[in-house]
Amino acid sequence: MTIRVLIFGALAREMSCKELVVDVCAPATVRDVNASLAAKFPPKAGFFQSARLAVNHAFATPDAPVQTTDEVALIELVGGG
Amino acid sequence: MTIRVLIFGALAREMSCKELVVDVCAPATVRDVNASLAAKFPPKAGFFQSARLAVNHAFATPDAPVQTTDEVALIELVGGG
Amino acid sequence: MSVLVHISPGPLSSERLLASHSASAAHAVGATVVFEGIVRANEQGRAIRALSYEAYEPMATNSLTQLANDILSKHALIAITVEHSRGEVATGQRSFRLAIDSAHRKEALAAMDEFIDRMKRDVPIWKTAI
Amino acid sequence: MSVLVHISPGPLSSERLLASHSASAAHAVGATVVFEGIVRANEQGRAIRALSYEAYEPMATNSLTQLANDILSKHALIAITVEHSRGEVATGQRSFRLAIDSAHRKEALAAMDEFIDRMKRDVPIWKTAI
Repeated sequence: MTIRVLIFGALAREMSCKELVVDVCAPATVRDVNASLAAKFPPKAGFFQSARLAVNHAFATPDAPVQTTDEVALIELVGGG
Repeated sequence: MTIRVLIFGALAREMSCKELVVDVCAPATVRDVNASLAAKFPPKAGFFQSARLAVNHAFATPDAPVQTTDEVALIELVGGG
Repeated sequence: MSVLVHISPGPLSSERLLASHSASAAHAVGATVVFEGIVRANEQGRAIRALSYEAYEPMATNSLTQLANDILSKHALIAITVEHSRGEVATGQRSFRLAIDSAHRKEALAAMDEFIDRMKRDVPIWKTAI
Repeated sequence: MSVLVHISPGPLSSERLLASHSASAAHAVGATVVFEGIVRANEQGRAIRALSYEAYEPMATNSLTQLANDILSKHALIAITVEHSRGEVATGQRSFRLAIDSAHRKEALAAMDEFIDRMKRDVPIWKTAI
């Protein structure tokens, strides 16, 4: 199934887009999404492997389930304020 | 010689006055003033022995000289603000 | 106990928003601490004209509200008001304000430091120098 | 670098006094922290109507000024403004305000905490509940 991952800030500028799309096998977890992102973008594999993901506006643990209808976002902060 | 020591706050209320007067032998130091206060008011001897004194609007060390023309003040604070 | 969170476009006004709290709570306030973050003319050594803030809504508002409630309980505070800009804020202008009402100073200062550290780590707002 | 100290009769106004500093210093301000001390309706468990503040002048102003200059240098701040009441201040009203302008937050918060601790220990101002 297809998962869309919203991205922001410097990452969105670097990737020249507002979301990344990955395919994962159902049933999928947050860990699977991280792994798919890492596999799809090898130069940034380490970053994507450990990047924090939010599901439906809340940070999710690696074991949390993800469905194609969920709003998934990659939240890497470098110091806001 | 006579040294006048200004007092404030709860101490002034307790002593029902705004200054204490002590006699010390010239040349005198801040330590001598503390000792004279302690001798003159035995119930509070411990307090006066170690009370902080300011001479001419600055805290003074025990060895600092004191003259009869100096403005001496006893500054014991319990938490202002 | 009261929390108010507000994310709004452009620079913050000079007047802080006030979280409502009961009259009895107001009588207990002994310390108010207000922190304002201002856009500096230099960002990491480079001269800038403005910062642009991107917030991921509604997660940004949700997580600021949760953070404020958490800090309020943990430090036994009376009220927290959080204001954050989105969009462009020129140098010299305010982009963030955190106001804490508390019975005592020490809790208010500790809460302020912890709030801002956790906000920078967990609240999805990004800034870009322009 | 700028310091302003002001001891005045009765409660402080809601508007803070502003220490003047140069335009170049103003551009470096990234954090402003304002602390206000407010007279609470209870002092050590006892209901009160007001606090009365007695300052030993000119030592109080001198020592606040020295303290502000010392904290300003130590924490590399941009400006400090200190306002303190003397005489009577009713419950719910402000008796003390400390405003710190700094490049960064951490110094400003550390400076604020240290300033107030040292003030309570060393600045000759006494309060009486009435």
